[in-house]
Amino acid sequence: MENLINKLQDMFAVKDVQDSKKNQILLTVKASKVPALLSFLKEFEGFKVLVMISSVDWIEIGKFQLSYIVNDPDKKNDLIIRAFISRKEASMISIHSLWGHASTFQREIKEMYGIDFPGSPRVDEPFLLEGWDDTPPMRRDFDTKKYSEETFFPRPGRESNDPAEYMKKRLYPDEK
Amino acid sequence: MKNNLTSLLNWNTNRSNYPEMDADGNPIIDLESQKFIKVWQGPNHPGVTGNMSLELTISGDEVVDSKTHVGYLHRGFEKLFERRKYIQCFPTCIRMCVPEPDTNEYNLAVGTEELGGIEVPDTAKWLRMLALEMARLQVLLRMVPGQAGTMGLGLGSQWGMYYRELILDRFEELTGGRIYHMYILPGGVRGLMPEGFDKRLLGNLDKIDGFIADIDKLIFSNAVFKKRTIGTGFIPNDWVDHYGITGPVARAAGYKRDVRKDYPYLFYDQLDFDYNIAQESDVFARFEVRRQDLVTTVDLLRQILAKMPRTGDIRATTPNVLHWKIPKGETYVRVESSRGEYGFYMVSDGTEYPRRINLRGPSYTHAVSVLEKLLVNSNISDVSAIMVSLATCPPEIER
Amino acid sequence: MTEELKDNNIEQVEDKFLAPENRKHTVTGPEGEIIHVDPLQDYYCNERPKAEDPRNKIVEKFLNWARAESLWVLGFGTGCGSIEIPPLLSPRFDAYRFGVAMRATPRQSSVIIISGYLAVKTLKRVIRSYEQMQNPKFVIALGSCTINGGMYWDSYNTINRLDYYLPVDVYVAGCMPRPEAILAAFDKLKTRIKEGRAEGANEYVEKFDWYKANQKKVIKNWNMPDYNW
Amino acid sequence: MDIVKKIGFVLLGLFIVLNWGLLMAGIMRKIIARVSMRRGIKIFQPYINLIKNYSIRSQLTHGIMFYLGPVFRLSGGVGIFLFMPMIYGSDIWNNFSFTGDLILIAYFMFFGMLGMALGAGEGGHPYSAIGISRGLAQFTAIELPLTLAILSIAIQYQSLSITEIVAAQQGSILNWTLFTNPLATGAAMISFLGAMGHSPFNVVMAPQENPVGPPTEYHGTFLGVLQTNRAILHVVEAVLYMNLFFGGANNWIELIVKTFFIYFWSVFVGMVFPRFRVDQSIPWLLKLPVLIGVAAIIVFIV
Repeated sequence: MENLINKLQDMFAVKDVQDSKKNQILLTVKASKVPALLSFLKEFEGFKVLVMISSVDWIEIGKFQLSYIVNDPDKKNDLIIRAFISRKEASMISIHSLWGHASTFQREIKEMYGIDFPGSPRVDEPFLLEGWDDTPPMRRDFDTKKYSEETFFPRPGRESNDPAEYMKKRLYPDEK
Repeated sequence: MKNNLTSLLNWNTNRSNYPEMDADGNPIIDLESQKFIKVWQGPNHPGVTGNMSLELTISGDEVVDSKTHVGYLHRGFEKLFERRKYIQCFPTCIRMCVPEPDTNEYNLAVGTEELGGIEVPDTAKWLRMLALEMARLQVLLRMVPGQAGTMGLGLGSQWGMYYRELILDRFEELTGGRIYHMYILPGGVRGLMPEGFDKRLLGNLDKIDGFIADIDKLIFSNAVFKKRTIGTGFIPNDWVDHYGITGPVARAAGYKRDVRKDYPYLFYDQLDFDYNIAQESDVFARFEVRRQDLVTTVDLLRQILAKMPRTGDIRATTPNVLHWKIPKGETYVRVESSRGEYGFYMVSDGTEYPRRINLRGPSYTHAVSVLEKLLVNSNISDVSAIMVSLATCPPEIER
Repeated sequence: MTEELKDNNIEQVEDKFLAPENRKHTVTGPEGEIIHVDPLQDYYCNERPKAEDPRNKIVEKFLNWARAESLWVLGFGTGCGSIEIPPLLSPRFDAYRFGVAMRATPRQSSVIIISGYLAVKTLKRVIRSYEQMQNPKFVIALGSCTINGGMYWDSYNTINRLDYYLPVDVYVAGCMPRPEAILAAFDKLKTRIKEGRAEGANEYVEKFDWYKANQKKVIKNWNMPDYNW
Repeated sequence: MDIVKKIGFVLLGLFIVLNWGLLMAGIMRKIIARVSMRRGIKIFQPYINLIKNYSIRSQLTHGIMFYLGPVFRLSGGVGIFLFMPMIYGSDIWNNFSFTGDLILIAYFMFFGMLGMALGAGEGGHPYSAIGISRGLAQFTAIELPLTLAILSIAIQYQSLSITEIVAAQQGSILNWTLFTNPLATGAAMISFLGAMGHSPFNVVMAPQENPVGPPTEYHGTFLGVLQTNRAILHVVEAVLYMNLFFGGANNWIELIVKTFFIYFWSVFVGMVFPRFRVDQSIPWLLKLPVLIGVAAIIVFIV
């Protein structure tokens, strides 16, 4: 593993390398280098399996994080590759040609975060939602509670009582 | 001339080049030409597992193009987690995969422990293993005879449901819940085994042995079942890595993929079991692998009951769960569910709310990208058999 | 002609989710005649539903007994509650004893079980299935999520109260309700039918506009005919 | 006056057959339930289902053929009944049986299916069209062994009249066609599996493979008519087999016992087999059962 990390540091300038646990390494790389890094790992280093593509919204710094988890089924190692892209006009290079199921992940991320993957198959078709015209729902600035209350006729619930005050009111109404 | 004659007599011709493909590999389908019909299977169709739909273009009885449509069960779990503290995530997260909820709680608990730096006591680990294996057993009891149920042999499923109820009874005894257990929490488990539990569980396992012998006779040696399944839904070897296929489906293709052996968690390295492998990679092979898994699971439960301590600490001390700030970090945790590798990618930003919990279920690849490819050139009657053989579980795709 | 074109344009601007083939358009016939096509109109059922009043009392009582003793359930698992439907029909609980059977098609079924939360995408299919069922028809709603949203009360994609979209006969609380609870719900439904109170289909017709308004508020992509009985 | 009496008895016979069909369906469902460790439905459940279906308030029809489909189907079932001698030796229970009734009945067995095809086609549901095309294709293959068996019997007894065939089997249990012509019986009993709509030949109505097939769109009274026909058809087809192969019946009790066991044969096989696909069932039916049927003919020609 260390050998590999050194190689990656030379070739792709990966930084921020951490051991998250045994056999699992986190690293950060520039977004433009992700496809090259992934195809290198796939072809030459035995990381044959793409476990998942995930995305995290760091609204505080105005960036989206894209995480590519790849797995080496023979040596049983995991790499979590992180890339940061700007939140405005978010777009990322598609890797659908490397793995067959990558396009599904990308389709979901496009729908949920609004990150575009130009060229990925069926990326513009809705995946989970139907007729969605609001902010992409997984963005941090989308308030699901507010949306639900405005749209779905919330049923008025019980009045919630603070138990301490309620007991006081019931048992010692005179006390101040 | 001779060629024409032989093709006339042979009704199992190779149809894989039909219909013609364009340059990008997409089939050329002209619905106006009246050669093709478009039919929808699902969401309201008994042959589709769960709430999902398949848009099939058929020509005669043959599927020439298929598209999966998911999202009928989308609840936005990953958004809801942003508004919930870690402990509040538990009741929500188990609903992500309904047939086998325990893997969800286990993943979330382990991820939280890894990020928060908590060590779990040994007894709790054994009890977690017990719960996970029981969960696997109850799923397999439904799924193995269910494969024959997709072809009209419902008798096995009825029997299987009876034995599944026995395991659900044991779950009720252990955890208080029938489907949703909420047994595995960060730091340990909720309770010890009740008195006499292991005796009753062992009794049930003996009965299940008898059930396995019964379905061997009913389904495995059934000529029509073999005729329907052998050679149906073949997955080529090179798809396994290219599509990230895991679990029994990969094992049926001859790949040794089992999270319990590859990345031993809990005390699986102390138990004696092996990869269950088949080579043929068709519906029958997957069914056979699952049946082997059923035998293995029964065996593992016996081993666990023999080895596990009956008393001891079951819960590590954690900070107050409502004010527990998990340190910043990222991790990917995985567990072997009955359908394959089941993983959580967890990102914590140092507050008491998770930043992101992303689920990667086996159905995500099996039922979307693989199923679409696999159905092409299959018979429309085999669609549900193939779908069940991939162990499709729509809620984990959509979350 | 310009009038009509304008109308069509307005329609298209309003329904931005409507698939292109489902929009109103005109087709030129083989002899040059112009045919207006509205794909979302079901030509067999292009009139508003009518309430079907019960017949005379004694006959209706007998028929209601038959309806109650033979409940054909639409096999549509809409949510997690559908995990408890197979056990319901298996040796331990055996709902067949009570005249419950599963049917695969909405035309033949009289009961629809909404098993748990409804995502917006499913709600659309449920409405369509419900409308295709024939009067009298009954709705059983399982789980807290159909009552007030339950666990998903703040989710952006699940509805909170089912009775705003369909007339519900029996609610079953819990997450998830045990099979015993579902059997009890069938029992309750039978009592309701025998007493002649389960007139959900007629209620749906009477408050049709209100139901449609609620449904259209949630389902922005209204890609189906307004009536399909 | 005679003809009025005759019609009265025919209607009474139809009533008995309908009731026995419904009861038999209930009993069979009960047996199936017991095998799968359940208690099962009430025996009178088919009656309740029938009443319920006739009491559905709203119906919609997709056109005239859709409306006529169940009517054709019912006339297929009733047609077989009309020309079928029910009880041997009884003047009143042999209905309108005549010398060539066997051919007419073989035609009526296909007739309902064709009517159903027209109706299901007009229903407009793609799965009904798929189901009915599967059904017709498979039913042709199912009819073939039966036709060969009937031919074999006709050659054996030198007659196309059911009454004469039954008469030839009287006397001893060893005179039954089952023992005198086992090959024809074998071919016909395999064909019976398909005719009854149980596994392994029920892909037409399979819920998993295509939801309920041809009757997908039928509801209410239409479905009630189809169910009525089903009850009648199951009994009269069993009666046909009873007459041809199992010595006929001398009274109603014998008829009930024999039809029960003949029908039970299809349930028994259906219980333990999954279903064939159409492209598997047709080649299968065209191989072994047809060969048996041809052998049955050759034996009697030579």
